[in-house]
Amino acid sequence: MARVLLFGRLADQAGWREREVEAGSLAALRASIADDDAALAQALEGPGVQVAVDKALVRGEAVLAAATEVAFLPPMSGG
Amino acid sequence: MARVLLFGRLADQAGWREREVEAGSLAALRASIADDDAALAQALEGPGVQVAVDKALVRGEAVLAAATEVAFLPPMSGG
Amino acid sequence: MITLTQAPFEPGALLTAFCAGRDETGAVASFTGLARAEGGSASILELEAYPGFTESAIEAFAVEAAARFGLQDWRIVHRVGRIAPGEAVVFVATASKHRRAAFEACDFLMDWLKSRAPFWKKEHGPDGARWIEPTAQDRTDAQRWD
Amino acid sequence: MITLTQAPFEPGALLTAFCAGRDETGAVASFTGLARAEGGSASILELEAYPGFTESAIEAFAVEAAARFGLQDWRIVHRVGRIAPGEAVVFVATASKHRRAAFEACDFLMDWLKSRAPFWKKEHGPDGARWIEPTAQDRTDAQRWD
Repeated sequence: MARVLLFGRLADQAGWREREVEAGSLAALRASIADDDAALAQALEGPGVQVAVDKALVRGEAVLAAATEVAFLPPMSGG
Repeated sequence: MARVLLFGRLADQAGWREREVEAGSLAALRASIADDDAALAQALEGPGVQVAVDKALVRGEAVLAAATEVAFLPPMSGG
Repeated sequence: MITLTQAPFEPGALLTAFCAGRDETGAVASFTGLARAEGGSASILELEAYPGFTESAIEAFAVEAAARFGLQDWRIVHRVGRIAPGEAVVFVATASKHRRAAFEACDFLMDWLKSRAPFWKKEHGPDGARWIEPTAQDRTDAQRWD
Repeated sequence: MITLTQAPFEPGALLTAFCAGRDETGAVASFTGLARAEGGSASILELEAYPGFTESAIEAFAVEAAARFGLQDWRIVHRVGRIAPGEAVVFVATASKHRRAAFEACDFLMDWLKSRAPFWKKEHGPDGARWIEPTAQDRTDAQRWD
């Protein structure tokens, strides 16, 4: 089970901020989200959206171990 | 009577910081100080020493009215 | 040290604590960012962070800045959550022997915090809420150091 | 506002007072100068001002700086008399809508205060006392703005 976190406008769009999703890889996780909400899955691949796995930024694909935290970060606005 | 004020190294050299001197002009004031302490009078004309009459900087000669304050300011060091 | 806080904080108390017991410092620069009312058009600012991730990113950036400018010490406090006009959003203090380094490091940290730090910012005004992106000025300010 | 004080002062308390009630400010930059021990070689700093003259000169300079940088407000407190290591010598705060003006004005005021303001400075160390002139760095810093 991966714990998925959404921030900023992505959380507003999804209507949730945190959810458990069964997935062994980032690709599987995106597919699982797309089954439920295709527009959200598209937004998660949108320009400037970064992905952090266990609080470290990753590019491209990633294997997800058990109890992994996956965060989707829209463009950061600064404070 | 002019109230003469010395600051910084000028006060250290003179051994006083404030004194009343009878003088109708800056030139007369300098002459009066020179009578008492020629080395001090010379230091008061040294490079970078500015003169303020009633808290306004003056250049060259100045007439001194009654109860005038005359300050000799060595180069300012900043705070 | 970096702290994120949901509660309002007092910049002066942070400056007092930061200046205490420094007999070889010479220079402490600080910056306090306050939420602006914008004449009523922005009534509440809402800042979201990713707890853990956001502090780590700020810490890593500040440690690098401290080395670049030769700082003796630094302190950052950043508000998250809902912030009312006039309340402090961010406090940055830098300590160094001489003032040029303290000023430049503080300026540098602020430029990055305002444009690239991992926060998401929403403005709640009379016409609803909108997410804010860095301004062109923020990007220009940050690029001065690249 | 400019204040000269014989007594030690608390920079944090000044920053708190300066930030209070500002809902259109955005940016407050501050600088606190602390007396350095220099590893024991400078045990006491002594600053002399010309009361009335010194405040007027600082006020006139700061009013001009406020106009140049578009400041909303400024505050300067300067210690005079005998100052121990670790004690605050000077506090400058500037308020503006955006941070670039606040930083630059604070930096500008400090460069002038450290090099050209009407003070006379003596350092009392283990080998006696000596009068201090502005350093070459102070002059260079101040000339950046000419």
